[in-house]
Amino acid sequence: MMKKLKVMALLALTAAVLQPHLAAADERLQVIREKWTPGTPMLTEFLTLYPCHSEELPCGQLPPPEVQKVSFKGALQGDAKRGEKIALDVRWGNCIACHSLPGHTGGTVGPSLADYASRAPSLDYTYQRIWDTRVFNPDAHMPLFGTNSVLTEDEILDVMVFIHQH
Amino acid sequence: MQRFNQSVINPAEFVAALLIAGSVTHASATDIAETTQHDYWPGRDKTIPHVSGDTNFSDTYQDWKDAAAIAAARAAGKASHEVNFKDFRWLVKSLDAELVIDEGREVFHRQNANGQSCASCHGENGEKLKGAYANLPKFNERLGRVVVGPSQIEVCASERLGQQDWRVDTRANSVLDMYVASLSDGHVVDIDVGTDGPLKTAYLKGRDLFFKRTGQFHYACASCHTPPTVGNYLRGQRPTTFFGDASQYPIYHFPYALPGDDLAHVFTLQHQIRSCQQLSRMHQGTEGSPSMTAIEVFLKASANGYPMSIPTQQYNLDTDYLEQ
Amino acid sequence: MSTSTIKARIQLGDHGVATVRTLIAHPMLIDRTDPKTGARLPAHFIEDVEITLNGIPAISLEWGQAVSTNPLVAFELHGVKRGDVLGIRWKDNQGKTDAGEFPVV
Amino acid sequence: MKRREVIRGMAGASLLPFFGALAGLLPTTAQARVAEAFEAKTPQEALATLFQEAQAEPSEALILIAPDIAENGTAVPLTIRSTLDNIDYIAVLATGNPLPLVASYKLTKHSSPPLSLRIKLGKTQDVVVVARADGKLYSSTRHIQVSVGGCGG
Repeated sequence: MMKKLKVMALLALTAAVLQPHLAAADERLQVIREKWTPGTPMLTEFLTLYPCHSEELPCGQLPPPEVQKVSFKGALQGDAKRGEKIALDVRWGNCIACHSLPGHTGGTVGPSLADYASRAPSLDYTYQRIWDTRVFNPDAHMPLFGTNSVLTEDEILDVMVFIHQH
Repeated sequence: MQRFNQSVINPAEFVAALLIAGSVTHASATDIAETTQHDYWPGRDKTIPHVSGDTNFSDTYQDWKDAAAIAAARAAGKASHEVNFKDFRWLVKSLDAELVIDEGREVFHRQNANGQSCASCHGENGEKLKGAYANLPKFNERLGRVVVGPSQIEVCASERLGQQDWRVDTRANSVLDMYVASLSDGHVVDIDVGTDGPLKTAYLKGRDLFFKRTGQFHYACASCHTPPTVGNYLRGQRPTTFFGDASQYPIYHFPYALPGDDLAHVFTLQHQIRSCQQLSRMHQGTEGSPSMTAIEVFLKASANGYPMSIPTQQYNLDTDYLEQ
Repeated sequence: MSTSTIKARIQLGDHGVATVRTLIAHPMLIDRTDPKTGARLPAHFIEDVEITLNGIPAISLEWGQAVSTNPLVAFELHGVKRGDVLGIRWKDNQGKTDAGEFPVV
Repeated sequence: MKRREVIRGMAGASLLPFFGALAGLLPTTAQARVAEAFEAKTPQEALATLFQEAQAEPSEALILIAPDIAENGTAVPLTIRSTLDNIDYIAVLATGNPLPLVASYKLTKHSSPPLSLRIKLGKTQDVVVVARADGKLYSSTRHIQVSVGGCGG
């Protein structure tokens, strides 16, 4: 009950200009995931939570999301199979759009990740790259998977496990 | 989660500043705009309102600026992706699109209760509209705003013919738009954005919007439509730069499902922008709205100096691009 | 040249060879279920296309449901000269049909 | 089946003169067999219905041009080229579709490849083209990845 109230309050606030900045990223993620199923088109009602082109809507004036710095602690554990599905699904992670992946030829916008494990990057680096790439390059093309609530932490972990496979 | 320790760089100051701006009673969007620093994709300053501006981006303009250049590039063995995918689209007229134009012609002659149709004012074969589309969008003095083709049709249909249901995002409007555009085939695009005025303002605004990072993915239109993304594979798509392409719109297109739409296989530039917004998880604008109009002004002016080519079709409906 | 549903473009080249590109306006619907109502929507597609040159069969096609909307037929036509007539006729699975004659110019 | 009735109806009426002309090229029962092949649920079944025992030999003389990655599964463009002479029949199969046989072409001395068409592909799969020339069967296969647009709307 409390949770429902919280969600309703949050949704009510989305009409306000500054709401996304008042809501913590994980709360926004929770709200999105209650109505949106990965693999289906993103619901338009959530897209006004991010900067937009409009002149009439408040989202047109939203500043860009703050850069979020994250670090990775502990061991890498997750579901590689699910990570693969997330990476290939055009309406989920869609990594394949820009990257080749272990076992899959993909787009050429980003570097190939087919042999990512052999490059042995640090987990911190990989996690940050996916969460908010702007820490390394403010002009990178990669979506802000964590900062902008595209993927959950678990989903990012699963993708990491998948791309670290040989 | 314990595994992750997230800290937000650049924290509350910005939000606090905005809180103050937002708490002002009746604060309009413009008030806040002045305090907002948007993220822009690089390259905004390199654009010019002429098709040759592509030299500053893909640097392939010399290979597709006209038919002779394309022939020379082909003779030199250059593949489509090496010339920014602009090497054949405007040369080959689409047979498929003639289906749409036929439908548009029928709408053009469709009479209202008083026996009036578009043809009543614009000529049996649209003679008075020849070349008009090469100068759209334009500033409509009476309305006091810049209008794109579909908006002009909507206004005209509603005011002159009493056709209230030919709105910008309807099938009747889209097919009519393509028919009217076909009357300007071969006319050189010329949008005057050099003279101070509403068109120039719209161009500059559209340019900003094209390069502004938005949406859940934090993409700008330019993220895909400038190098180094241009020519690379984005799944099955290979994007091209934004120079010149507006001269081929409305274009014959097998539409992606834009929810609730019946687009008759024609993409006006407004549909195209909306489709791109949807695919890159941006908020979809309202067709004909000031922001969407501004983006179209920017795109069309980036085709200045290039001949209109209607009807053409989406490049990947034939295998030609694979064989070049 | 066109009828209400058929468009054809015939480009006569050397040695009596022409490239033919034909387009038929047809929805070409597959057998499917309406996602909203769950009702079954029957397939509606062109099954046969017959193309003749001066009344003699040139190429005949049969299609299944997986041919795309507004189907395209493109092929090379041989033994053709100016003034010849290409006849195109289609029939769909609901018995609808259309035919047209297109002179080679 | 409804489809076959329709085709018989056509054959009995206006198409009769055509069959006179085609008789030298095709067995008289070919028309019915093609119709049956369109009902086949697997590519093997479709091929067996069309060609009985005859096996197609993969050949570089038959070229299928298609995108490796199709951006839009509802209209995948195909072009079939060939250096073979006397092709009298071509079949196009989408091996992963529920009804694999997509299109069947009967060619005469008045027609030849290149042939172009657009087909619907339900998912990533192999597309196979089989051509018959001088009584022999040749095939060409292409793997086509089906995706929607580049981004993840």
